[in-house]
Amino acid sequence: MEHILSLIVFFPLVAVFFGFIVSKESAKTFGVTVALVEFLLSIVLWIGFDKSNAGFQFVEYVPLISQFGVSYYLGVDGISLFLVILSTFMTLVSLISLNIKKDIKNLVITILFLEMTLVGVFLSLDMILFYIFWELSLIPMLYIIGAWGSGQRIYAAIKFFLYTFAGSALMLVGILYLGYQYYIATGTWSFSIPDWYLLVLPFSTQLWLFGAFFLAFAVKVPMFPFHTWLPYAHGQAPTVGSILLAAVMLKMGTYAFIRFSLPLFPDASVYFLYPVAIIAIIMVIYASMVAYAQEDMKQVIAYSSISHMGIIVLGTFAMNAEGITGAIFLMLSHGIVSGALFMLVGVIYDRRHTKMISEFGGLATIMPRYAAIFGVVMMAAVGLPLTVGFVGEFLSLLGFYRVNWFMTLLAGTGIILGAVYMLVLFKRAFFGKLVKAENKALKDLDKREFTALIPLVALVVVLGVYPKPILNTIDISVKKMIVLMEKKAVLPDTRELLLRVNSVGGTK
Amino acid sequence: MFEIIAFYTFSILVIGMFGIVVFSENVLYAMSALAGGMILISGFYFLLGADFLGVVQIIVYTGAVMALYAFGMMFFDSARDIKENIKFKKIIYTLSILSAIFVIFILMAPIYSTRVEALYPTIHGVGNVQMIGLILFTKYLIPFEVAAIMLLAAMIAGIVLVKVKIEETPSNIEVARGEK
Amino acid sequence: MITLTHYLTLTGILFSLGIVGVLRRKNLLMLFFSTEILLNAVNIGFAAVSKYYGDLSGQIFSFFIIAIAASEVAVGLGLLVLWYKRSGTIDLDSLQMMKG
Amino acid sequence: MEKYLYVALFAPVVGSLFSLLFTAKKKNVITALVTSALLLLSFVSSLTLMFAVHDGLTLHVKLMDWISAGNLNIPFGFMVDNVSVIMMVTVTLVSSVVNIYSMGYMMHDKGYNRFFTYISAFVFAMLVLVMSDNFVGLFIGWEGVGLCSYLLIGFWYEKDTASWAGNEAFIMNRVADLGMLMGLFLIYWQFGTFDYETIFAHAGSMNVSVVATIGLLLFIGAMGKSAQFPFHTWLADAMEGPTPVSALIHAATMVTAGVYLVIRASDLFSLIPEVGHIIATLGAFVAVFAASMALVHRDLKKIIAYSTLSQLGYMFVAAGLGAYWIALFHLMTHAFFKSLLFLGAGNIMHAMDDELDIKKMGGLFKVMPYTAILMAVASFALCGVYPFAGFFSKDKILEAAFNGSNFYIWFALFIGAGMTAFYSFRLIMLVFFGDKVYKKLGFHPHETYPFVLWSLLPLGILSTIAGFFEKPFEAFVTRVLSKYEFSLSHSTEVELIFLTSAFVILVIVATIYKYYKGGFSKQIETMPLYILLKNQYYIPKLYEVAIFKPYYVLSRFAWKQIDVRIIDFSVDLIAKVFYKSGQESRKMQSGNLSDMLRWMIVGTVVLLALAIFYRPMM
Repeated sequence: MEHILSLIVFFPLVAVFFGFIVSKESAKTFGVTVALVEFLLSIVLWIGFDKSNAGFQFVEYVPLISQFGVSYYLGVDGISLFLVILSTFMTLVSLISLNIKKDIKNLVITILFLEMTLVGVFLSLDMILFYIFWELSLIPMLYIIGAWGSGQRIYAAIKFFLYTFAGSALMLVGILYLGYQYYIATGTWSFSIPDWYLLVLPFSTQLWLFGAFFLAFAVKVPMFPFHTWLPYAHGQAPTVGSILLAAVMLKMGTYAFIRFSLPLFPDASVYFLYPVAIIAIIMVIYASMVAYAQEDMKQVIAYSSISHMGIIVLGTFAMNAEGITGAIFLMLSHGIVSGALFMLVGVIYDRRHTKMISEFGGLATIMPRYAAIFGVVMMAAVGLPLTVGFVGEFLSLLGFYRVNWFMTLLAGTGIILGAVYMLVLFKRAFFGKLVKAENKALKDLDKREFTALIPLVALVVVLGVYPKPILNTIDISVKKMIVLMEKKAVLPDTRELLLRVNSVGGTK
Repeated sequence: MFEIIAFYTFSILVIGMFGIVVFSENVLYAMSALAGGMILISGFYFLLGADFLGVVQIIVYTGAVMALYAFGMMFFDSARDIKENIKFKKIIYTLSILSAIFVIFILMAPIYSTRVEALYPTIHGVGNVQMIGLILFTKYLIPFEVAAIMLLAAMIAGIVLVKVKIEETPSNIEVARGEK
Repeated sequence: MITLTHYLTLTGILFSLGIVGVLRRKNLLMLFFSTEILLNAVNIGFAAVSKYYGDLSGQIFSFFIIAIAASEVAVGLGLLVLWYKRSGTIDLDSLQMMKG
Repeated sequence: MEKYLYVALFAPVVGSLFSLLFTAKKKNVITALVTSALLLLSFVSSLTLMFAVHDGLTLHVKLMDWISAGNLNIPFGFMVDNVSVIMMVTVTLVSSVVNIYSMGYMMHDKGYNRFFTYISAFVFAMLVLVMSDNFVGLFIGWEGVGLCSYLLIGFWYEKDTASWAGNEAFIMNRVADLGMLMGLFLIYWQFGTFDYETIFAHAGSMNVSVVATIGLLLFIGAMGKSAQFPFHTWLADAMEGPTPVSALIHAATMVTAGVYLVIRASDLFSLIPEVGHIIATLGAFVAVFAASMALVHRDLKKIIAYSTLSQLGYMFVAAGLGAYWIALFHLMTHAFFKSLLFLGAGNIMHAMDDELDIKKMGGLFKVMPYTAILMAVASFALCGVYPFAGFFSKDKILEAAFNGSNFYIWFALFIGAGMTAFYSFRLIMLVFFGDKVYKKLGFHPHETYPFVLWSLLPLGILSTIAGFFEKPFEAFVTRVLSKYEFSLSHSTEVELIFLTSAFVILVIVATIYKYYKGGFSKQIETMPLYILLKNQYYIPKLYEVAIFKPYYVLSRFAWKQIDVRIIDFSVDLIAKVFYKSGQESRKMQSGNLSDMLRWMIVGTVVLLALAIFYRPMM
């Protein structure tokens, strides 16, 4: 168990090299096997994880460039643990669902490489290492969209790449500056996050650094108005790309908010609380409206992702354990749900080679199983209690209520508007009479699709009914982080707000 | 007094000569003016006490370089007037003058701001050629050798470039032209 | 009294003359002439600084520059001959192959 | 006793999962039998629990923790007390009857197995709603019944109107649920828990305005679920679902959840009589408003739906005025007679090949006498004629209104009672008596299966006699709920009862007489008031024009104009600027040496200028 984190990060990379030798026919089997092993490794990590320990565990530290404090530093805590498991799980599921024939070997290799970078992002405790993984993750996704996409794939791929890349360029400056600040404060260089956590920064510095990091994360999330790359990327990406993009890659942004922005710049985070919350609310409402107007199924889900990410951001900036824990849980649940939804759209796209809603109608008659699974996942997307979607949404909104009730009300309209676009989509695609001749011969789900979808549906229900083990583990780390924020805050206002939102009772 | 007269005379002459080089439309005039200018420049070197440099200037430029140009000119058969269509005259002059001013400014800036310590001070009583020899064969020995190799390489390159082509038959030249 | 400033002014005038040549000349041979002017202008500057500061490095540099000018002429003329044989002209406007 | 609780709660879910296995298969009677048996089992357990509760038991179980984060801890906790057990018994009883009834009604439907899955799932959700011991548990059931309602309204999904109505119901409920969620959030941040007992115990020490806000927000949720104005339109449209569903969900159980919420949180609401007053006023308004729409409607089910709305208004009046036990009592009796009415309507539809227009029926008494009798019983109960169940519960509500000196509320209810009498017997007369219009239209009605009629019998009996349990019921539930003290003198009480009964009976007789004589002339249909009522006060149209369409237009605008034209355009613009500048600067690379030299000099000049004039701020 000592080097399990390195194992988890680099196992897919090692597998990638073997992947070049594997024959074309067995490429998918190879990919699934590797992803399965990787998933089991992450489960082993969970089993070995000490649930009562809020700090970083399984820490591995090897100095790389010691005079500048750059090191190979991995660790996992309650916040990142489940995101790692989500990454490995969604990779596994997306590989199972894979049915692209073209260049399958290269695709599998690309996906495994992507898995390495995603896991690396969540496990890195060194900022330089984090940045490397963060940027590396763009490359496989660029290939997936650009090489296996449809329509304007090159445009979409380049847009995706440049957009996110430009966003993170400023972050690099921020990282270097923060490293320099650390050097000034302590006399030694360090880029390790636990070291940085101890660094108390003056308010003005925090503001600038928050801004620099914010842009990178906001593009990744994606926050309004930096979201336009997402519909294109999803629109052109193959199913597997969309699944990984929506389920895991978007979470990198919100994870980074929780991991960096809040504990490193507590005062700036509180200072920018309302602007960020307003953006989040715009995301929720605006994206829901745009989703409602879409004609393409996949775009509906793409915009719904933006809407849900808005609630995650809101929960994050609730600054209390309820909200942040809820936001992290919502990341997991949105990963599962959006992954499942994209997979479901992929199912119908494989059969009809179109995603336009108007091309369908009455599918419930011909594909009842498909409709049932779609229905369950849709209900989770809408946030019905006892599905996985409810827990996170409820906690996020609950948490933010303490900050501002009116904004919560506005963001809460998301649950109405979410129901509107999802139900209308469901009605138009599945209900009504089966009119189109092309649809009459459609086959219901086959074995491959079932194996990929059943675990997701099972998780939707199981985690909806019994989220407690996950919530507890997250919660303990989140509480520790909030205590840290409170300690580090330099302004009395910040401390006051943190105290207020983290306590129950009293009048408004 | 003599120095002042000599300086101004040389200056006016050199500027005049180079003016002809730059503005003349006849290659022959230009080349002759260039040769003249080169010799006159050596006058500055003598004025400045750089005897060795003056000698080298005359030998190398007027002797070797100008001879090469003369041969080249004969080769190109460009004794006739050259028609050049020159655009953007204003830009050219502005740019030139600006750059010249800036260069001078830069050159002067360190001199007037801080005193420069002489690395290889001239020693009174020792001749200029002697001093140069001393420095060239001690401190600058390697650059000197490298310069020698460079000259050798340039010589070989010049020979190779021109010679091979001369051996070509006129028809080959025609073909080569056609290819372009 | 002739000071360093005089020399440097002269250098500047010659240098700008050289640049004018470089900029306005279209005939390659003339262009070479202009570059010679540039080099010589700088040489004077070096020699002058060398004299007024009693440092021989300037002269040494001038010396090397003369060496470089010589090799440049040798190689440059060789190439020029080559080009002339190819295209029949040494006009600058005929050299457009590097168009981006 | 805990095992009874678990049996009562989980028997339906077992049934639902069992028939879920068959949903994709052909019709299978086993699903119906198994689910019916399990629902009956649940009913029996509930009944057992009721007797146990009667003997003084209050069950409180905690299944497991559900959500815990920060200071929050929400368990799956269930509670059986005097109030919830009444609901349990009512729900399981009606649902058992409906389930058995549906075996006949859904006999030839291809979604047979699916139907029973949904019904059992609904019962489970409803039981979670009533048995939960905390607000979030209630919210689970709340959303769960909403989901089942959505699925069952849109049960015949091939019909566009059905799936539309399902969506409308779900979304409208969601709007109200947002209010309720806000209420829940406020509760949490004030009390630090969602547990009923803790909250009610501490509510008294809270700031009244906070409690009032909580009350109002919770009531918004209740308005959605109980289809109170302005959320009422979904209930009429929900009649697109199969009739047993209308009987179970949209009459007897789910729509009363809002009333149940107010009763459940009576300890909160009794602290804030002003909010209670608002509730009562709105209830009185809806009682008349909905009844007025029922007066002219020709759709058999919609008439009953509006009648349900109106009766829900009555319940809210009682709940708002603090007469919680009366509200609960009316809720229970209403569940019996309204489901009976709906199921009778189902029989008629079955007989008339799903025809709903009551003007196309008439004289059906001869063909289906048993249905006619049952529906007449239900109508009498609905109108509140002695000795039927409605008399006891409804008159108590009027009394309570009078008692609190809310005379305008009383008057509204009084008028509402008259309207109820009119539309009920208009329906009875048009359907069962008069000309046999159906014969001209070529229908061949027939009485339904005997077992279906037998299954309705318990409801018929209860509609008749339930009223006589008034006193024991009061004693039973007021152990938990606060008592309601009548300050009226006995004589006033008697006078009131007499007045209302006389009025109602008068209206009934007049209606019967009028329709016996051939009914109203066609001319009445051109009256503005008639048209207004017929179009449901143009409210659905208003929603369509003012909300649905603008929302769609706005959404299209947001996508096509804002997203594509502004945001994406400006992003692409940035890219284009770079691209264009690259294209333009390519021209510099003309390949001409003089040009290059010129640029070189420009660069040199710029750099030199920088070197000279730029002074770094160090």
